[in-house]
Amino acid sequence: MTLLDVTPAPAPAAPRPGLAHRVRPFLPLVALVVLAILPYSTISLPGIFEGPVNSPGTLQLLAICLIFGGLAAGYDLLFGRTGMLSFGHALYFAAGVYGTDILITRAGLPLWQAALLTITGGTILAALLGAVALRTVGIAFAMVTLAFAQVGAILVARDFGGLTGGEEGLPLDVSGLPAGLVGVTNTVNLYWLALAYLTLVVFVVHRVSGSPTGRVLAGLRDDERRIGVLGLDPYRYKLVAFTLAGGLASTGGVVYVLIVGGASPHITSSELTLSLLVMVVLGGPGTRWGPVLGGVLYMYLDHRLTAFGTSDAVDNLPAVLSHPLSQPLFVLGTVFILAVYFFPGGLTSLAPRLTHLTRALKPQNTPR
Amino acid sequence: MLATRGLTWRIGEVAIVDGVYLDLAPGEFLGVIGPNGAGKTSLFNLITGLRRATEGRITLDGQDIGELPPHRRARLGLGRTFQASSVFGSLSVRENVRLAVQAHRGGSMALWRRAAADREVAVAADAALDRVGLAHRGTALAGTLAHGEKRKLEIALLLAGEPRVMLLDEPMAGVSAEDVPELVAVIKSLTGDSGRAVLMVEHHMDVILELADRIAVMHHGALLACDTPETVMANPTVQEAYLGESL
Amino acid sequence: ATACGSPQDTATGGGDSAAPVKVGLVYSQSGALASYGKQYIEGFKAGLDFATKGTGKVGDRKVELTEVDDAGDPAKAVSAAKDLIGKGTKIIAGSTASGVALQVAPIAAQNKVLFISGPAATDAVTGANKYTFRSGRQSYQDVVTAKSFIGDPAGKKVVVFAQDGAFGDANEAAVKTVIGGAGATVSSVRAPASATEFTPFASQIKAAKPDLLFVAWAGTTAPAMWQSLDQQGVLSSTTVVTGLDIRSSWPTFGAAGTKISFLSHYFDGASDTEASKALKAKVSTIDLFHPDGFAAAQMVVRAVQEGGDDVDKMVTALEGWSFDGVKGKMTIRAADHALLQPMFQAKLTGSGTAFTATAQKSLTGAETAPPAVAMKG
Amino acid sequence: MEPVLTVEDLSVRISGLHILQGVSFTVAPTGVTVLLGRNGVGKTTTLRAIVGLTPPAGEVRGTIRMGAQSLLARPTHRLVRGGLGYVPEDRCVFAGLTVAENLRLAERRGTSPAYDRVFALFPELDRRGRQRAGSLSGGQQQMLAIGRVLLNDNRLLLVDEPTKGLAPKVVTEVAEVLERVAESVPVLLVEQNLAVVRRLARDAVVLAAGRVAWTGDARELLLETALTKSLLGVGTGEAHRPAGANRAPVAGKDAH
Amino acid sequence: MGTVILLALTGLGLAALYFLVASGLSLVFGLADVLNFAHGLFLGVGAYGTWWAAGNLPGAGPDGFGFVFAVAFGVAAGTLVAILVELVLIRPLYSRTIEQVLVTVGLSLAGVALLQATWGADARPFPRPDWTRQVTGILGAQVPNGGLLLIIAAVLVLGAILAFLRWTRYGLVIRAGVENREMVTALGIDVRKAFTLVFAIGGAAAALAGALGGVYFGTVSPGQGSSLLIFAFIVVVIGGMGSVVGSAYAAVVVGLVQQFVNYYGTSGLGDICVVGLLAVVLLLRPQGIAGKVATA
Ligand SMILES: Nc1ncnc2c1ncn2[C@@H]1O[C@H](COP(=O)(O)OP(=O)(O)OP(=O)(O)O)[C@@H](O)[C@H]1O
Ligand SMILES: Nc1ncnc2c1ncn2[C@@H]1O[C@H](COP(=O)(O)OP(=O)(O)OP(=O)(O)O)[C@@H](O)[C@H]1O
Ligand SMILES: [Mg+2]
Ligand SMILES: [Mg+2]
Repeated sequence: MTLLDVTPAPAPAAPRPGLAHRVRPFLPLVALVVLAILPYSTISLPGIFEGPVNSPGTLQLLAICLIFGGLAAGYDLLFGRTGMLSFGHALYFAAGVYGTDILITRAGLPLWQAALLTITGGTILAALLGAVALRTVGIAFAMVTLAFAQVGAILVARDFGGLTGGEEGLPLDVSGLPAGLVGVTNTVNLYWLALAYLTLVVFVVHRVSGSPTGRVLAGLRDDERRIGVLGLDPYRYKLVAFTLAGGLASTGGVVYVLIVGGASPHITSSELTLSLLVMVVLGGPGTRWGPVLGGVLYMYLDHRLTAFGTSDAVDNLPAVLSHPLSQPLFVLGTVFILAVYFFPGGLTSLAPRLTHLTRALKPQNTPR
Repeated sequence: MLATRGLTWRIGEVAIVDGVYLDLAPGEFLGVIGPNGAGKTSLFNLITGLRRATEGRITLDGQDIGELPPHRRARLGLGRTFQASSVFGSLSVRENVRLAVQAHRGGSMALWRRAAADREVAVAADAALDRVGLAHRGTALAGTLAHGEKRKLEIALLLAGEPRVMLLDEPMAGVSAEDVPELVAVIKSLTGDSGRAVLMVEHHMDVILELADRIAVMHHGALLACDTPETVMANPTVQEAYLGESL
Repeated sequence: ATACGSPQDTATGGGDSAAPVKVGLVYSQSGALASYGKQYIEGFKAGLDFATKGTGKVGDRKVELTEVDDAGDPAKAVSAAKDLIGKGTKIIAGSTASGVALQVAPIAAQNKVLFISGPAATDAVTGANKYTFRSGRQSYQDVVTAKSFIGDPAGKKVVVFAQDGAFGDANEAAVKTVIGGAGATVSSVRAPASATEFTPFASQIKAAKPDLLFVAWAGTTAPAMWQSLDQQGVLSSTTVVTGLDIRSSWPTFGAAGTKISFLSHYFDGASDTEASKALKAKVSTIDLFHPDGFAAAQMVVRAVQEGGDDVDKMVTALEGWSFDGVKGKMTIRAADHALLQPMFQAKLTGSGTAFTATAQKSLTGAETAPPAVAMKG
Repeated sequence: MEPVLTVEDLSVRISGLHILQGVSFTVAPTGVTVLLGRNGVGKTTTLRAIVGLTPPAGEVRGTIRMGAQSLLARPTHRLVRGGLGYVPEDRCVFAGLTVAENLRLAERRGTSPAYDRVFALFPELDRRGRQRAGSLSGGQQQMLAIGRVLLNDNRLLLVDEPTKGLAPKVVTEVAEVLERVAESVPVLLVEQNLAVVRRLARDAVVLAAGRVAWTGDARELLLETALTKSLLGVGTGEAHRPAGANRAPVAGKDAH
Repeated sequence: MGTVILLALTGLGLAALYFLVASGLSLVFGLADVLNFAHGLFLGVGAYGTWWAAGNLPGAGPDGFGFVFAVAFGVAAGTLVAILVELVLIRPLYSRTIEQVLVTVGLSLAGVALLQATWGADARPFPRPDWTRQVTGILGAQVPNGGLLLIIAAVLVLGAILAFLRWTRYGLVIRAGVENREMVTALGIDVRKAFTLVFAIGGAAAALAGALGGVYFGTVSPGQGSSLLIFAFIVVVIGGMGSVVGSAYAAVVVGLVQQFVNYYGTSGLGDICVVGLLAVVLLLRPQGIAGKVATA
């Protein structure tokens, strides 16, 4: 199945020495600092956000975007870096969301205990299901993971013992939570939490893919048989990647449930995994920043398009246009299709192409 | 060292590999020849575990390895190349070899250490690249190499694993005439030292004759003969079944 | 404006007596429940007009509506609610889907703003917290209405046919308390919400030979379900009761339509009140969820009139308040904010695609009152 | 005699790499023209450019003409239907189809397929008609790949390393086949086996580092030990000398 | 006895529906190598096409020949959309498999939203002949006619597709093109036509499933396609990708398991069993029931 031939974006060209080169490693740090102090700014970006950057609505939106940036980066560990196409990643995220919610709301555990138990549980779940699913490869693997996730979705919908709230979802009982995480005025703390999660995931994924194990994962992506003949057990390495990604996803779930204040069955659907795939591809699989960018952008559009769809500008168009445009999913789907066409290799592949362009436009003063 | 006892692989009723008894002594170089479709690659697949034999046993140093998965066999010192090059296309040439070195060093599961910082691995990898003459291509993506270069990289990957038994499946296929002697020398240098045994399938008779201590001839999955090159070449059945009239 | 500020800034609601009253409406404009949402907002606007006598103002203050689409997704609704609250909105109404209502309600309590849930029928909204009210009916009221179809339930056999999940659970539980509590034996047949083939369930029900079959079903598979019940002869062998959904779904009952006894929240012509006339003048044909929006607007106006900008005062003003809504006399029970309201029995007549509903009987708010629950938060 | 194929100033770039840099040569209307050169000089790339199979990331410049007709920018299937047969380097048989189906697929519309010709050359293909091509051995697959092209009449055949991985006996057979084929159709052949080259080739084109290093009579090339040595890095003798003894003087292999 | 027969026959009706969706999916998926998430859209177009035609097209209607005509219109519409999708969206991306899948994901989002924008989110009553609402008594079981109609259609479609693949040159081209598109071109064949054809067939089968599914369910709604799609995927995978016969077997197994377990077990167990079945089949036989054994 050629579906798994993920061609990674070409390795970045050998960096040119100079100032830009020396500054580059620090850029992520700069970005982190900027994001961290963003809530202190009252700049309004009309059209981009509803209110000033530090308004709760904007921070909430940003927090959700950051969470999904992190989720996409974690998913990329499977998809972009190891070449495993999982259709069931939403399950581990949902395990994090529902696990935390149930432990806090139904069992009354304090947050830190609930979080710890959930992350451990989510990781173990990923390890167990991964151990079974990884006995298959390629599309079969995709389908087994999809099936497991589907069972998760059915269980949540079945609402055994009234634990999950079925299709109505389960609002989080905030009475036992630290005060700093409750209430609209504290949205900024949730934002920082989301930022911390994103940073964690990016850092982990970066370290892992640069580690000896990461090298094996990259090898697996290209030729699994070869890895076996070299004396490495492909199964073990894939399981490590799968478990790690699952653990990262359930951690994301813990943060997400705090931000949204509840669990709803949307997040168990295979559509969520599909959106993760969309995010990764939108950004650029196998790259450091691509999946993050893709996740942030996707979630941003997903939330903002509902506002766009009901805006006057759209309503005033003739019906043939305004009806479809008022369907957020229509706009999102269309944007996505266009993105696949116009940024193959993802958003991150735009950067080298842009430098290419600027270099081509610059007059050549040094004859070669 | 490596021995097969009545190794057989059937698909349906057809025996692709048919009761092969082979013995490979330490330090020995055994060439395998035979017409296309004789079952040479299939034999390699059975020995390395990519396929499970339907009958017969495979032992390495007396230990039965017939039930082990490929990577366990590799860890016991069994290395091979593929008839159709199979390298890690999206990694650079150097990373390819480093991966092989790393695998040989015990398959680290480290998630947090920086792989690039491992000097020993890097040195060993560069040495392997040097030996096959690919050092200058270190940064190229393996997927973009020309065919011949991939063959060399295959051998470098094998070298990196320092196997005790090497199975080479047509290493010269598609290698330009100029590079053949070079590769022959590389392969030769692998065998002399440390009692390493080699099993090599090759259609270039001159290469086989130059390297092999003994030659095994396969035909229709069975071992037709296994003897010194002179005896084998003189064998009329072999002449007829394999060599045909010379150009 | 400066470019620096505190990360915990929120706009303050204008204390100015002439400043407009901000009301946030978070409901489904897109997604699966978009048509419920549409009825809700039409009803709301008509209700606002009615309650402010066409001025759109409470006292001197204009009511300024901000509509936000939640697409039926609680996460989006929560974001929208936080955004509105951050901008100083003190009143939020809407919530087409139960999941949305349940997750927005705590936000309202945490931030002390008034939340008036809309069509969401889940019982759990009642008594959710001090700041949460509802402007529609709840599942329990449906079931009480269903009970009225069998006279004395003692010794009767009742079967609940419902989907898996919270909606089905709630209905099953309600039937057990309401009808089972009155002496009937209640059993249930449950089907997965995703099922598309209902023949096995239909024959299970047939085999059970109930005196009353209560069907709680929502979603696009309903017509297939009805057809199976009809084909297996369930509809002709027993009394079958279910809730009457929005008008556009009526034709999908097909031949089954005339064989079912309906309990109804509302349909055009169920009542003849001042409010219903005012509503009908605006929307021509009243549908299931118009009254919910209408009542929400009436409650908003009342809250602002009595409470000004003080949310606690708004709550006090609403608790125990009775008013004349589209359905008739509505009362907000102080203890748990349940909205006591009339319910209806209905029959469909006609065939094919042209059904008309006629009221058989109407039950008062007191008759259908759900048991009071303790306020949870 | 008018050449059947003219390649002028052919340049191919693949994702930034300049793989061919102004290659010009012609293919005579009869006999075998052999394209020689070491691994990676761009022989395969040249053939693929002619038949229009440069990868999507690639860029082709220059002229390729068959007679008076330009081949550039025409879709591959048109070129092939117009009589350009191509046997790829990696055989590319359809693993999931049977041998017979592989052959049937190669029939071109409007011409009658010459099954007798193919089966006479490769009786194995007739016998194994119902076997799936993926389970054929390497050599059998090569026969199938050649057989597929020989099913039709061609104006020009492009054949990339047909003897790679074949047993000596089969190499001889393939060489004989090509020799016979070349009596009626001109062939542009890429080949590493000098014995085959010596037997077949009339003209030779030698590539080095993406450029043409030598063109002329093949026999002349093979007779001139010095020439072969400098261009291909080997003497014409059969035996291989010990490695390192004959490192090639051809420079600039890795210039790009 | 009556119950068992009823369950078996309705289970087969469900199986037939799954098969109609899965057959096109399997073809496109196994042969053109595109995991087509937009397949549900073709189904929706078929259903809405039929619905629209019966109400608006002169000559078409809910009964007799008019109904056949309406279904034909729906199938034609589905086929046309499939062809357009292939030509406009998929074709420019050949050899970029991942992107193709992604485009179909985008299309499935946008397409369903478009149907919803045009005809609303609510279910519409589906026009159909009266006899499809009736039941036929078979050995004491009251079997819905709509289900029987589905079974007949599925058998016909199965036969037609198999004949096409086995006996036509295009069938051969399609099978070869899957493996190596470039090489098919190098044999002088315009492989793009073949893939368009695959989409057309898939689209037609899906649209037929949509139309007959509408008859069976009695309604049409925008999300109908996507909810069937997940079971169709399961069927395709259990059956082995690209194997139409495998899909048929798998559909029967899935339909029957679902029906019987839902009756005799507790609700929801049927779905879980089907999913469990998928996992078991894949673990034991990753290539599916009738899938080809991958060659090394
Ligand atoms: N798709 C590609 N992307 C980048 N580089 C490529 C690609 N294909 C070929 N090359 C490069 O082009 C050069 C020429 O390759 P080509 O396959 O034409 O060589 P060749 O002469 O046929 O070699 P061989 O004798 O080994 O088959 C090589 O250096 C190779 O790395
Ligand atoms: N999976 C399979 N199914 C059916 N037949 C197979 C399979 N694998 C190999 N064969 C058959 O087994 C025989 C031996 O194949 P093998 O690849 O081992 O030959 P070989 O000796 O390596 O030939 P070559 O020198 O041409 O590479 C061939 O006839 C081939 O068709
Ligand atoms: Mg072989
Ligand atoms: Mg080549």
